[in-house]
Amino acid sequence: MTSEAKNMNTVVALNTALAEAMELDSGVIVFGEDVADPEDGGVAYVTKGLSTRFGDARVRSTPISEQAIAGAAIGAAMAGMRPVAEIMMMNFSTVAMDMLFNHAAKLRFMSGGQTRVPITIRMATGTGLSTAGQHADYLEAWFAHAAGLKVVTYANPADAYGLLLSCIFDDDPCIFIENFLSYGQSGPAPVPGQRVPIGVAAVTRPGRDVTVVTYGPQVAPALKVAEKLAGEGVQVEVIDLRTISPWDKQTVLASVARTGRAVISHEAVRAFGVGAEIAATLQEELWGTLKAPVRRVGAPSCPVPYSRPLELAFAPGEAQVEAAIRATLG
Amino acid sequence: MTSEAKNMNTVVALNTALAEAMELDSGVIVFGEDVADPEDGGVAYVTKGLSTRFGDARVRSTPISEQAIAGAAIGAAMAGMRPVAEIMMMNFSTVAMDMLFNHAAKLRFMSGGQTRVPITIRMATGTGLSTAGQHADYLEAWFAHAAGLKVVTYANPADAYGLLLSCIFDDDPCIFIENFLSYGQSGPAPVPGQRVPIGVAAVTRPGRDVTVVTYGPQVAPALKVAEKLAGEGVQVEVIDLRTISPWDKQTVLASVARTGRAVISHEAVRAFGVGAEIAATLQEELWGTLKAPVRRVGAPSCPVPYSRPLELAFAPGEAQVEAAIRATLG
Amino acid sequence: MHIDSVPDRATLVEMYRKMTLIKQNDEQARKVIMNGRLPMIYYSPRGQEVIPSAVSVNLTTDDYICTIYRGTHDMLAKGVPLDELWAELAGRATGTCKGKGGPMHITHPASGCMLTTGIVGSSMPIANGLALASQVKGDGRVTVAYFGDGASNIGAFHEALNMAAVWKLPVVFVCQNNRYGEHTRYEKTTAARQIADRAVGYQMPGVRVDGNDPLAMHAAARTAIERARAGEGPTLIEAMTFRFHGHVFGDMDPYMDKDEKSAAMAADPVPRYRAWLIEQGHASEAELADMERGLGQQIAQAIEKALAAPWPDVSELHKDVLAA
Amino acid sequence: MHIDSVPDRATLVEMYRKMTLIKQNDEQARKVIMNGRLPMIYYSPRGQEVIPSAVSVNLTTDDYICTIYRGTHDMLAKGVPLDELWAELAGRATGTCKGKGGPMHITHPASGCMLTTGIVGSSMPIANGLALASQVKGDGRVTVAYFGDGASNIGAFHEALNMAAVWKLPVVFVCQNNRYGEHTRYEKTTAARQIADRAVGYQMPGVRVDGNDPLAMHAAARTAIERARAGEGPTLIEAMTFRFHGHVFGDMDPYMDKDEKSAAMAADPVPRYRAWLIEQGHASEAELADMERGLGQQIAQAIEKALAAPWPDVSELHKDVLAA
Ligand SMILES: Cc1ncc(C[n+]2csc(CCOP(=O)(O)OP(=O)(O)O)c2C)c(N)n1
Ligand SMILES: Cc1ncc(C[n+]2csc(CCOP(=O)(O)OP(=O)(O)O)c2C)c(N)n1
Ligand SMILES: [Mg+2]
Ligand SMILES: [Mg+2]
Repeated sequence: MTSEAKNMNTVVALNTALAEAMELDSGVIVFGEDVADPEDGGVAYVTKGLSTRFGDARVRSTPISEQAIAGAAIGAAMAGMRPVAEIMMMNFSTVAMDMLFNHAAKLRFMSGGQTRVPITIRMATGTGLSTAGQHADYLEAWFAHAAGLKVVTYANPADAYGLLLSCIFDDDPCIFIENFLSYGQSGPAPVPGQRVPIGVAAVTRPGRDVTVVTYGPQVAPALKVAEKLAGEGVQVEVIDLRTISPWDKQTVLASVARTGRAVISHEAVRAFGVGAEIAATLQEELWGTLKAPVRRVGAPSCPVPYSRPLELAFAPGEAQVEAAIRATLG
Repeated sequence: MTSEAKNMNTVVALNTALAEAMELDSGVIVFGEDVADPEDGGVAYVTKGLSTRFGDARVRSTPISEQAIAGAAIGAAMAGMRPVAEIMMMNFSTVAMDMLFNHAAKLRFMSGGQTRVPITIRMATGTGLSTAGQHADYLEAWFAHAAGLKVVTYANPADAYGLLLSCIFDDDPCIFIENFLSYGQSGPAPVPGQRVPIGVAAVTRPGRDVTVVTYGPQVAPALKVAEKLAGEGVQVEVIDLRTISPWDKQTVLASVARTGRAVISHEAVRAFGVGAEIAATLQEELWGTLKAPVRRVGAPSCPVPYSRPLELAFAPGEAQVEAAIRATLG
Repeated sequence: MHIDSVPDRATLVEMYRKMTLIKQNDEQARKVIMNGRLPMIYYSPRGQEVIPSAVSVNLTTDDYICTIYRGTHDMLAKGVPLDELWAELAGRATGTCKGKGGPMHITHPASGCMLTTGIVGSSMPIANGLALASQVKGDGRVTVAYFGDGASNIGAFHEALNMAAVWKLPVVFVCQNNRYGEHTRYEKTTAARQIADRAVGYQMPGVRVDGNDPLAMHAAARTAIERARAGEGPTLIEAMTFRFHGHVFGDMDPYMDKDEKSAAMAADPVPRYRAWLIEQGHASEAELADMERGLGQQIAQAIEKALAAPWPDVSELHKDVLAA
Repeated sequence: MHIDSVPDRATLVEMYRKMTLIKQNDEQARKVIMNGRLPMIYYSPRGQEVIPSAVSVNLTTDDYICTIYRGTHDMLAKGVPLDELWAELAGRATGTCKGKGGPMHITHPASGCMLTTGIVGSSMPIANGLALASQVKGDGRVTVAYFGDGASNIGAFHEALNMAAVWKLPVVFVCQNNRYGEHTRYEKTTAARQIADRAVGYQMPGVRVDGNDPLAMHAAARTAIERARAGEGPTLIEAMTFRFHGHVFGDMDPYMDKDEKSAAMAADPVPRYRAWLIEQGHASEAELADMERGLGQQIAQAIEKALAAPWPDVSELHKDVLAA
């Protein structure tokens, strides 16, 4: 079993979570474009082997029809199943946005709790592959603004595994955000069956001087910067949010209450991004405790560019996080 | 001419702006569901008379096909026209979100400036009519997070007229947000031809103690509260943003720099809303100047409810704004 | 008329009961709005009574339907109870959805009414999901997706019908062609000669039927539902009918052809069917009059109960958003 | 083959020139990626050369096209210049889009290439808009929307074709059926007997044609384009072809039927057409060899120029987002 290996890459971790979920509950079904084995188990192989193992009824390659994919997941969930639907890339979720926003997020409330939509919608995104303007956007802020949805992402294979399992068995619609570059990245293998709770952040590195709140692909650069600044005697606490909505206010507030300084970092466009909500909350709840304004790191207000130097300048990284940290240290 | 009347309601103001724009520029075309006169000039009569006056070629009722409506606007704009497309209600814009986000917002950038998309997408929304969960959401935060779009709304008929004209003749894609309840509301008639610039907020009421930053249907309650508090000697400055993106930082920062206190109010869900961006910006840029944490007023994190008492409790109003102001006054 | 397919007496009378329930419910609904007792956004199904009545007698309680804002006829025909329905219309805590959904989002799983959507076209992709669950579980259920003529021009229609056909889902797509999408005549925005023709693009049966003819509608529905239940896949039914009133209450429909409208109303399918039932000896005048009186009283009582029912507590805003 | 519709010699040779340009461009593109000189995301159009070549000889420079990520064949056939194209593929400041759009978003209005989209199905609604502008202005232009077989299952296809038909827009929908959508065989996800059948749902002509037969493709395109230009409305052309390589560069296509693929490659339409041209006396071996050599050199030079061209300045991030 791959899951017993010392190390595991993210594709295997996600694939293992899906297989275990399908093993545990016959209500778990998986569908999306190219996900079945005759179609090579998905463009990133996250679903490889599932259709062979669990059959064509439970694992289906779909037409290129994101509205129908999302609708099929919603309806099946209302009938008691736990569908895991793949909408390949986050930008394509805009095609299914009516289904996700007007329906998945709201049916529980609008029905007075009579119907529930326990779906997991997997979607990948992120810069770094020169896929340019329509394949790399981070839209987590949109989903977080939509009451009724949970928004989850990971920064290592073990969390990818544990969070995906939690989303699948969660009774609410979960937007599970994968990072395309992360697929090939390896890390300590998850403990089989060990789920990571939704709504709980991880203090990835403790520190007393400043708190960096981040998630997904921005966790690694934050840790690198923390390491570097440690050399200067600056102790940076790095919090991996893991769940973007509902976010772990308690952990974040406790940390910033101690450090008095905060930087929020994400790959999404900075303006009107998730960082704004966290910064606004911190200044309101920790008024008087903050030693410096909360800084936000995010992409500039432009579409994702193609040209390599532009793409590198677009996505925030160590330099931006370090600059923001130094700014808070004044 | 209605436009010379002392008072004018919003429907007439918008209708007048459309007619004048079509008169000025043959490239201005109008389409959307039911907008032509055989279809009664639109469900709210905003486009009434236009097809009769300017012909069926330039004013068209469309199939119920928001993706095709948005796409037709985008393509026609790329070919040099200035389409004004109606997507009746803001919630329906989710059906056309790929066209608006992946295309309208990005084509100028992705083409290196070779193509431009001077479209105006009109959409109405807002609580107050008991239309419940799928007809009253405010999604301006989504559009503001999308680089390449301009997001505009109004709080009185004259601004509705002047801003709509500016959007139509602006060279970028503009999301023009109308409030359903505002249609019947009257106010001083606009000065014919007088456009209201995009990106410029209005200080609707000057005051020295606290600044309320708001827009659309939240301006009126803010003014009422300001009036009330004036009786207690508290001078509230009310800023009507008018353009949500790009927002008028200069005016807002100047005001809050003076008052040292700020409340941001909108009907959209508070979490991850526009208020977060403004609050985050204020605490960062006015650190040391702020006398109290920036407070945010917005809807709770739930879908828009149907039942009257719930709908009334959902949409923020005078009570919430007053409470927030008092909180900042400590 | 398909003599071979004439249903038994009980079924024939049950169809009439449903039609009458819908018709009277609509009449009382428009009255309570008109006289100001219950202001609400209301999309009258008057004139379209036959369609869901003929469909529903071919369904079990367990079968699912997904309907739209103009859906009280579909709901009542499927068995959504009057008391909870009216309490929901009135926004009361005793409503199907605790007053949180309202007219456009009535939901009542106990009677198989799984979804009422206010978004044109969205009943179809979700109906597919319900049917997909039935197919995977093998529970034998059939799902009916109701939608209008205008909805046949939106992308969701296309995606849903294609997927349903590819997967042979046990779903029936019932397009209620009432000739108008809001203020727009359907021919003006629909390029198909008839909406049923679009089934060709999905290799599924596509039938246009007189949706105001109870027997024809019953036969078409039965065939499609049996086909779905047998695992042979979806059917597109275009049921021709006519919207007696404006799009939404308050719309005085100046855009409608007056002669066509009055002709359609003169051919009201409900009294027409009533006369046929009596003339054919399927029911007696007295029996039907009795039924009508009874239904009228049930509706009136449901309305009174609803208007006297408690409002939901404001704390409901924070409930049912996420799983507790 | 439609003898009546055989184009003149110049046209026949021009079609071959375009096909050869596309074929050689693809071969050199895969080489520069393979040898690591230019890593990029690349969707090979190899095998689909005939379609845009036969379409484009029926278009003027002013006519518009909207294409997709798999679109270098469509772009080159329409006249996008090699130098700017390659500079864009290389992400350089001298590219069509200053390096900001890249392979999936090549745009070159000067040659009528108005849009390249990376979103399946989205070329169609936008093509309608270009055609709408032409209709309103009466500029006589025709717009061609290119898309794939898989795109015929997405909602935008349905909405766009219906609107184009309702408004009789001067647009031609060219579906390049290369048998696969990414890794998925099109029959597996497409319920239509043939995609052309879907035209029935819009009462527009729907023709399936051998997209690898230059004369048949030319005739079908000419008819549709003339129809559009005459104001008679849109046409759906399903051009049957075959994708010689994996979906995207690097995809080793284990999911493809090897025999079918090698058979298709053995029937390579480009050399086949070349032989026909010579055999029919439309061109001489020497003439074509000359042309091929010339094109190969132009492509090679464009690549070298592109790789030597300057990168865009980082300040470009803040330009072209909004009007200056
Ligand atoms: C996606 C979307 N677009 C537009 C609307 C506004 N709208 C509500 S009902 C309606 C007409 C629908 O017509 P049809 O499908 O024929 O159904 P009917 O109302 O006639 O029963 C429209 C355009 C909507 N609710 N959803
Ligand atoms: C809306 C959307 N969904 C999914 C994708 C991912 N995707 C890119 S190409 C492709 C296959 C398209 O197949 P087809 O339309 O036949 O065109 P082809 O690539 O064969 O030319 C898919 C699914 C996308 N780009 N956009
Ligand atoms: Mg209708
Ligand atoms: Mg294909």
